[in-house]
Amino acid sequence: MTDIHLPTTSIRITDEAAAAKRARMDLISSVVRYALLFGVGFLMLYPLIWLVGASFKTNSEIFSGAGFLPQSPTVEGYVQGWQTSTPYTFGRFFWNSFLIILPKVIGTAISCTMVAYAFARFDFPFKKILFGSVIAVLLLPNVVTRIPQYILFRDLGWLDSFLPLWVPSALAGDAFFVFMLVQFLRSLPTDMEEAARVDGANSLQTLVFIVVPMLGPALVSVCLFQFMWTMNDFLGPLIYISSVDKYPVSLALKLSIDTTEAFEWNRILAMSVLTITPALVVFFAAQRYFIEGISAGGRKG
Amino acid sequence: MAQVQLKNLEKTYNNTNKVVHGLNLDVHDGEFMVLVGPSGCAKSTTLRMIAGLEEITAGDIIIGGQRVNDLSPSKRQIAMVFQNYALYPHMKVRGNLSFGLRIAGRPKAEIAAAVDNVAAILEIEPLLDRLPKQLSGGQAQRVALGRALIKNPGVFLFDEPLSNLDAKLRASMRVRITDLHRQLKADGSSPTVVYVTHDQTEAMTMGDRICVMQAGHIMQVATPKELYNAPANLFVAGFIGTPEMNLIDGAMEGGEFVMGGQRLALGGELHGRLSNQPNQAVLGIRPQQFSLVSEGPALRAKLVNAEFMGHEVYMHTDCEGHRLISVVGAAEFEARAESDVVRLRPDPKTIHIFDKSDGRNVSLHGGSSIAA
Amino acid sequence: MAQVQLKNLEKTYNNTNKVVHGLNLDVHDGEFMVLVGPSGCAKSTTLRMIAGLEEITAGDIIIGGQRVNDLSPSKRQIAMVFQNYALYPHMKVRGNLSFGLRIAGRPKAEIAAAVDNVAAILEIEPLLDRLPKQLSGGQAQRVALGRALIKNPGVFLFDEPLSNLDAKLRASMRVRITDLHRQLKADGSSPTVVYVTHDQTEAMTMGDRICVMQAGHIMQVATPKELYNAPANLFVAGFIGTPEMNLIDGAMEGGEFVMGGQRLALGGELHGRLSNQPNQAVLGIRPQQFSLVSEGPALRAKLVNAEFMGHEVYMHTDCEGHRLISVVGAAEFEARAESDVVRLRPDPKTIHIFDKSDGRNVSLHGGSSIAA
Amino acid sequence: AELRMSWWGGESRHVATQKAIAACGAKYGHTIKGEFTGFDGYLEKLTTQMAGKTEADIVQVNWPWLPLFSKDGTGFADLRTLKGIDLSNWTEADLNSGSTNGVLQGLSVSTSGRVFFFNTTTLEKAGVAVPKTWDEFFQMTKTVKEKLGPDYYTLNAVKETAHLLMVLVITQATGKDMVDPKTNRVAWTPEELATGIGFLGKLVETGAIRSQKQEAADGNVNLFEKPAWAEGKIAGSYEWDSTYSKYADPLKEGQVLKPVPMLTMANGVTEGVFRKPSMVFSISKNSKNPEAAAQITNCLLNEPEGIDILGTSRGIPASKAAMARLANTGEPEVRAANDIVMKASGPTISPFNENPVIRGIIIDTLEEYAYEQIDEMEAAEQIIEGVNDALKKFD
Amino acid sequence: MRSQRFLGYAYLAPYLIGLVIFTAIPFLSSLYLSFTSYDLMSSPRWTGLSNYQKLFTRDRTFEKSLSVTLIYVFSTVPLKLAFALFIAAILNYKLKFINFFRTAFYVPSILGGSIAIAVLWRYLFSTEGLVNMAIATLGFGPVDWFGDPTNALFTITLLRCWQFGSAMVIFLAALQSIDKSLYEAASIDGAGKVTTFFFVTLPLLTPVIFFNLVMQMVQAFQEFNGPYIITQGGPLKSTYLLPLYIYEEAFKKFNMGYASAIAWVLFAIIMVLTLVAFWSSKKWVYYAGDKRS
Ligand SMILES: Nc1ncnc2c1ncn2[C@@H]1O[C@H](COP(=O)(O)OP(=O)(O)OP(=O)(O)O)[C@@H](O)[C@H]1O
Ligand SMILES: Nc1ncnc2c1ncn2[C@@H]1O[C@H](COP(=O)(O)OP(=O)(O)OP(=O)(O)O)[C@@H](O)[C@H]1O
Ligand SMILES: [Mg+2]
Ligand SMILES: [Mg+2]
Repeated sequence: MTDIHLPTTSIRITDEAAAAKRARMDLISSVVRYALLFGVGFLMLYPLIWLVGASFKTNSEIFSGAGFLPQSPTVEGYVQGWQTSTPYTFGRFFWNSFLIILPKVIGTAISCTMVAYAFARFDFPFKKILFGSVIAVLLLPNVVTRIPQYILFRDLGWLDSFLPLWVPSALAGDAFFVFMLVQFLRSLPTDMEEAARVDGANSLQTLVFIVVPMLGPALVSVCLFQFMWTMNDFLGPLIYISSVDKYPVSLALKLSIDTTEAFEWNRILAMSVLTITPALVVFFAAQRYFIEGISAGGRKG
Repeated sequence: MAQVQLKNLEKTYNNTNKVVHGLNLDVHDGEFMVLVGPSGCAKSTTLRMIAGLEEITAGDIIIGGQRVNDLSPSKRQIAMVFQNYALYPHMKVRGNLSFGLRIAGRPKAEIAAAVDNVAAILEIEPLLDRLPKQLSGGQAQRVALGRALIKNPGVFLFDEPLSNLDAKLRASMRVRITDLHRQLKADGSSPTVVYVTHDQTEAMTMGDRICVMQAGHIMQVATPKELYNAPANLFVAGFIGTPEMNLIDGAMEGGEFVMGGQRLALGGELHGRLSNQPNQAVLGIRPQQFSLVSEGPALRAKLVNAEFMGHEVYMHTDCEGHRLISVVGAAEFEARAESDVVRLRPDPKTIHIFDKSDGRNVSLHGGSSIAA
Repeated sequence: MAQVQLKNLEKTYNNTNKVVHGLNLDVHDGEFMVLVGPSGCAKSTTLRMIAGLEEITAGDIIIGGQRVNDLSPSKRQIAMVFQNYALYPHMKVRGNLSFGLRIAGRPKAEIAAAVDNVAAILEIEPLLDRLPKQLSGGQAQRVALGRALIKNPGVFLFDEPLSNLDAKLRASMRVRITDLHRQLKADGSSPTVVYVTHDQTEAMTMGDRICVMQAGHIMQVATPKELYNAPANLFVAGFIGTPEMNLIDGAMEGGEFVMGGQRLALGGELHGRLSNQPNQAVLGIRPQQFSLVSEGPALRAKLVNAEFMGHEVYMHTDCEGHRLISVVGAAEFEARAESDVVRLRPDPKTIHIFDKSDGRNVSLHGGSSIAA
Repeated sequence: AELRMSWWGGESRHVATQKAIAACGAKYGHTIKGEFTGFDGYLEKLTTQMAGKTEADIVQVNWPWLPLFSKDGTGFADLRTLKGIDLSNWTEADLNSGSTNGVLQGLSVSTSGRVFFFNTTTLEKAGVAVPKTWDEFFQMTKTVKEKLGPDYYTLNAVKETAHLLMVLVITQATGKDMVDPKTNRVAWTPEELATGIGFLGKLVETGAIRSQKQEAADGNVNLFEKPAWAEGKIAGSYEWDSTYSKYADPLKEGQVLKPVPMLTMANGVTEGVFRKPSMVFSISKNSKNPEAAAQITNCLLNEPEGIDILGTSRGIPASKAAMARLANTGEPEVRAANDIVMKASGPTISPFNENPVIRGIIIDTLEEYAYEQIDEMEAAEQIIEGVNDALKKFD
Repeated sequence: MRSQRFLGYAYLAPYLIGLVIFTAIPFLSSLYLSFTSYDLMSSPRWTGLSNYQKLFTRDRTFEKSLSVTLIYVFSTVPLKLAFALFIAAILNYKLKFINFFRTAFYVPSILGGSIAIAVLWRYLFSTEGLVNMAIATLGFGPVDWFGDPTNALFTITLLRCWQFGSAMVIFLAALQSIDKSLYEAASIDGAGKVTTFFFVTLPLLTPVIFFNLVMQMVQAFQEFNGPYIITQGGPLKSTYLLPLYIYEEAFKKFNMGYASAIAWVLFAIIMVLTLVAFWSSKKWVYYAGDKRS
C-alpha cells in the first residue's frame, strides 16, 4: 500500500496531467476514507452521545425520540443519581467496584502470567489435556454451573464477600486470558530467559525480572479487558453480594429499576455515563499498548 | 582451571531425533576453541549442553574437573553470548551488565565497580544509560560481551556472536574478541572459550584450535594451520578455505590422476606421501595453489567468470564440466593470454588426494602434516 | 532499451528530512550498476524511487527514455528483489513465481511454461511445491530472483539481496547472479541492473560500474578497478578494499611524509603525480601494498595481532599509535624475524595522498588512473 | 437477633423499607439488614439463595413464584405456627392465596388487580363518554378513530396484558378462573377459550389495539415509554391498579388519566376482576430465629411503626390494620383504582395464571395466533394441552 | 532440568487449584445434574438419560431453538468478522486522529450490555426509527426489524456486529505486523489494492481470522444478552437462542436438570465445531512459523 500518505505530503506539482490526476486520486481516496471513518464513527459513537445527552434530559423527554440534544438540560439526574436510595452515595459504589477490580485485576495478571509461563515454557505430563481444559471451560454455558458454584462458595463461607469474585480469577480462572498470554509468550524468543538463567537467575527470578517486563503490553491488555469486564459484570456481584454497602456500580446502577414501578430514567442514564467513563478513559489512555499487546498474542492464533 | 571435557556426549530430541552422536572433546584451560560446521550440524546444541540450557541425553560434561551434568547453568562457571545478543530489552545497558550480580545479591559498590571496569574495557561507558533498542548492532554486541565478561567466568561460550553484524563490523569485532582473550590471558585469568560459528573465516582467525563438526560428529580437531594445510577428509577440505578447495572427481591410474579427457601427472613427491592409492579418488587443490602457465603439465580450463577482488582475481573456470576456481594476482590475471582457455598448473606439493569411498585424505601419510 | 537515468533526483521525508540531494546518474542499457555506501546513505531510498515505491520529491527518473515519475511500479518495466525476499509466505514457490502473471490474467499454459523455464534456470524445480518457510536462505533467495526474472523486465532492482545469507552462500549467490546477468545479456535481452549493497566485496565483484554514495550524495561512479586503484577521495578510499586501506594522518614536508616521529620518503615518481602538495595530508596505503623488509625506508610497527587466513595473514600492527593492517603471505609471515617489531615498506607506486581539508585524492593528476 | 430481609423495588420502596426495618428493629431489639436490588435479577438471586438455603430471614416473594419455591408448602416457614403474627389482619382469601398445599407460606403485602385507565382528555376530544361495557367500548373506538384519526388507539395490550385481557373476558363470560382448583386442570372448555382468544383478534380488527406484530416491530416498548401514550394517542389501558402514576406521569401536560370501573359484558356472569396479592412476605425455613423474623414481619405489616413508614410503597396494604391506619393517605387515583379492584366481583385467581411456564405457553400461543400461524380453536387447544401438562407436575 | 516437571506444576498450581475447586466441581455437577430431575428446592433425582431422550425426541422448542442458534451463529460470526476486518483495514492507515477513531470504534464494545443500548436500539430499529428513515431516503420501504420473525434475528446479529471492537483490535494488531515489503512486492507484481487485499493480506491474516473465528463462535453460541434485553426471544421464538432457553428452563421454570442437559448438548456442539475448526485450520490457516519470510 503505497498510498499511506496524506495528500499533504508534498508532491511537487508539475504541469503534467498525470501528476494532477494522481493528486486528485489521493485526495479522493482520503476524502472517501475520512468520510467512511466519520460515518462509521458516528454510528459507533451515537449511542454514547445519545446517552450523554439523554442523561441531561428530563424523564419524559427521554422517550420522546432518538435525538440527543436535551430541550431543557438538567443535571438533576446526576445529583439525584449520586445520592441513591441507600444510605450511601454512588461514590461508595465506585469505591466498592474499585475494591473488587483492583485485587481481581492484580490476581488475574499474576496467576495468568504464571500459568501461561508454565504452559509456554515448561514440559510436564498431561500438558495437552490440561491446556485443553483451559479451552473447554470457555465452552460450557455458565448458567448451569451457577448453582453448584454458589453452593461451593456457601460451604466455603465466602458469601457476601468479595472472595468469590476475587479468588477464581486469582487462580487463573479466566481461560481467555491464559489463552491469550500463552499465545503471546509462544511468540517471544526464549533467548533472554536463557541469558538470565546463565546469569544465575532461577526460574522465578527469570519470570519476574525478564518475562514479565517483556510481557508488558500483553499484560496491559489483560488488565484492561479484565477491568472492563469486571466493571460491567452484573450477575456475579448480584448473586454473591447481599449487603448493599458492598455493591459495585454495576449493581448499584440497577438498584432502583423495578419494572413494575415507574423509575427515573435520567438518573439511571446519568449514572450509566459515570460508570462508562472510567473504561473509556482507561481504554483511550492505554489504546496503544492495548493494540500492541494483542498483536503478538493474536499473531499465531 | 577451567578446561572443558565432553565425554561420549549425546543428544536426542524428543526421544527420536538424535542430533549429537557421542562427542569427545577436550578444551584446554585458557584455550580458544571454535566449533565450526554447516548449519544444523548441532554446534548450538552442543554449546547449549555445555551451558546447561539443554538436557544431556548421554555422556558427561566436565568443567574444571567437576562433572556438571546436573548443575544449573548458573553453577557452571560459564558465561554465554547469544547470537542475537539476548539483551534484556527493558533494562538499560547498565542493568543488563549488572543483572547477574544483582541476582547474586552482591553489594552495590562492588557491582558499580565491576560495571565500570567492564564498560571501560569494552569502551561502552557512554552507552550505559541507553536501552538495548537504542544501540547499533556492534554496540549491542559489545554489551552482550560485557554481560559475559562481568561474571569473570571460567568458560566463555559464544553462539555465532557476530553473525548479525555486517562484514566490516564483523571483521573489527573479530579482532576485538581475540584481543580481549589474549589480554585476559595476559592478566592471568586464562578464560577458556568455546566459540560456535559457521563462518570459517572467523574459525580460522580466532581459534587456537578448531573443531569441525558435521551432522553431530566431529570431523577433525586441529589448529587452523593444520586444518588448512592438512584437512583430514573431504568434508574438512571442502569446508575450510576461501574460496573453497577445488575437489575433482576422478581416478588414479598409475602415477596420474585422470579426469574426463585430461590427465594430470602427479609428481613423485606426492606419490611418496600417499598412504594408499585409491581407485576412485578425489583430487583437492586450493584455488590459491594454481598458477597460470603457458605450457607444461596443467589443466586446461575455460574461463567463465572473473571476480575482481582488488589485488586478486577469482577466476571461475570450466574444466571438463567441473567448475574450478583459482585465485591469481590481479597483475597476473591482466597479463594472461587473451584466450578464454587458460592453463592452470597446481602446485604438486600441496595437492591432496582423497579416497572417494570414505573421504579420507590419503595424501597425508600417517596423518602427518604437509605443512607449506 | 532500458537505460535508467536519474536527473537531479531529490527526496525529502516528511517535508523536513532531506535524504537524497540531487542525484545524477546514468545507468546504461544492460549495465550492472551497483549502489554502495554505508548504512543510511539513502541507497534504498534511491532504489525505491526508481521502483516507484517512494514518491519523488524533485527531479526526474527516466527509464528507457520515458519519464516514469508518475507511473505505478507495475508499469515501469522493472522487477525488484527485496532484502528479506518478501516472498508471499502463504503461497508455494510456484505461486510466488507466477503471481504477477496470474494477476495479469495470462493463459495457464503460458504461465506454466514461464515458471518451468525460470525454475530450470535457477535450479529450483524441486522446490516448486514448497512454502517459503520450508526453504533455506539460499533457496528463498533464488525464488525471489525467479520472481523478478519471470517478469522479463527491462530493469532489475536489487536491495541488498544477499545480506541475509551466510558467507559461503553469499559468495556462491554472488557468482550466480553475475552469471545470470551475463547469460541474459548473451541471450540478447540486455537487462539493466541496479543493485544496492553495503558490502563492498559484492560491489567490487558484481558491478560493471559502482556508484559510491554517502549521505545522499554520489562520491564516485566508476568501474571497480578504477575505484580500487584510483579512489577519488578519502571516503571512497576508506570504503573500498578489504581489509580497509590504511589512512594515516600526517604532514607533507618536502618530499617526505611525516607522521609522529617517523618520516617516510616518497619516491620521485609519486611526487610527479601529485596535483598539489597539501600541508595537512592523509597517506593511504592498501594493506596488500606493504612488504615486510628488514632494511631500507619503511615504517616500523609493533605486531599486535595476526589473523591467519589460509594463504595470507592479516597483520595488525601499531605504528606510532596508528593501527596499520598489512596483508602478507603466510610463508612470508612465518619467515619474519621473531621480533615483535616489523618493518613495513609501502609500494610507492600505489601510495595515495589525500588533502586533509577536502579529502580529495591529490595523487591522481587530473583524475587519471594510477592503475597497477 | 440479627436478621436479614431481602426485597426488590424502586427508589421510594428502598428508602421506606430501610427506615421501617430500622424502626421495627429498634422496637424489638433486633438488627435487620436490608438486602435489596432492582427487579432485574432478583429472581435469579433468590433462586440461587433458596437452592443454597441462604435466603434472608424475611423474603419479599412475588406471588406467582410461591408455587415454584414451595410446591408442597415446605419451601418457607409455616407462618401459622409462628407466634407474633396477627393473621386476623388478613381475609381468608388472602391467606389462601398465600398458601400452597394448605400451608401458609407468604403474607400478602398488598392486593393488586388489573383495572382500566382511560385518558379522559382524549375521550373528550373525540366527544365520547367513558365506556362502561364492551359494546360501548367498541362504539367509542369507532368514534375515536373517525374523529381523531386512524393512528389513535383506545387500548393497549401486549404479552401479559393481552393474556390478562383474555382471562378477563373469559372469566366475565364463564365466571370461571382458568384453573379448576378441584381437578387442578384447565376449567375452560376449548370453545370458551377460543372465544376469549377471538376477542383479542376483534380488538385488533377494530383498531382498538395495535397488533402484536406492530408492537414487536417497535421493539415491544413499554406503554409508559411510548410517545403515543404521552401524547394521548392511546386512550386507554388495562394495568395494575398500583401502577397508576407510572402511566399518568409521562402524559403530556393537561391530560387526565382516570381509573375506570370494569367494562362489563352484555351477558356476562361476573365482572371477572383479576385480583391477587401483588407480593408476599415469607419467612425462611432456614432462619435461625424465625420468631424474631415473625415479629418484624408483623411490625412491618400490622403495627403502626411499620405501617406509617412503609405507607403505600408496596401498594395499598392488604393488612386490615394498615388499611385502616392509612385510610385516606396515598394518591387518590391509586386509591380509587384499588377501590375498583377491591369492590369488583370475580372468582379466586389461582397463582398458576402467572406461573412462568404456563404464562409462557399462553403468551407464545397468543403470539402464534397474532401472527396468524393458527386460528382461535387451534390456539385454544394448544393452550389447554400445554397448561394441563404443566399443571400435572403440581398434582 | 529433571525438576522442571515439578517446576511446571508449581507455576501451574493456581490454575490446578482453581480447576479442581472452582471449575471441576461445578462443571461435573452440572454434568451429573443433566441426568437428574432437579427443581432447585428439593434434591436432584436421578433419571438417567430421560432428559436427553426428551430433548432429542419430544422437545419442539429445542429443535426450534437449536436451529435459530445455528442460523444466528453462522450469520453473525462471518458478518462480524468481515465488518471487524473491514474497519481494521481502514484503521490501519496512518491518518490524522487515528487514535481517536480507534477508540471511538471500540466504544460500542465498552458500552457492552448497558441498558441505554436496549433503549436506543429500539429507537433506531423501530418501524419509524432512524434506520428506516435512512433506508427510506435510499428509496426502500420500511423494514419490520423486530416484528417480523425472519428479521428479528438479523437485528440481533446487527447489534452484535456493531460491537465488533475486540475482534477489530485483534485484526488491527495483526495488520500492523504484516511486512510492508510484501505489499510493495505485490504492487511491483502489478496487483491492485483489491487484489493485494485478497491475495496477500487476507491469507496472512488467517491465523487471527482463525483465532477470532473460534472466539467469536464460542461467544455467539453463548449469546444471551442481545435477545434477552431486546426481543426476549420473540417474536415466535425467532430469537430464542439456546442460552436463553437454558436460562429460562433453569431460572424461570426451575428445571435445572433439563437445563443442564441442554447446556451439555450445546457444549458438545461447540466442542465439535471448535474441533472441526481446529482440524480444518490445517488446511486454510497459514502459520508463519518462526522463520522469516
Ligand atoms: N528443540 C529442538 N527440538 C528438536 N530438534 C531440534 C531442536 N533444536 C535443534 N534441533 C535439531 O537439532 C539439529 C542441530 O541443531 P543446532 O541448532 O544445534 O544446529 P547448529 O549447528 O547450531 O545450526 P546453525 O548453524 O543453523 O545454528 C538440527 O537438525 C535441528 O533441527
Ligand atoms: N519512511 C521514512 N521516513 C523518514 N525517514 C526515512 C524513511 N525511510 C528512510 N528514512 C531515512 O532516510 C535515510 C536513508 O535511508 P535508506 O533506507 O535509504 O538508507 P540505506 O542506504 O538503504 O541504508 P541501509 O544500508 O541501512 O539499508 C536514513 O537516514 C533514514 O533514516
Ligand atoms: Mg546454531
Ligand atoms: Mg537499505
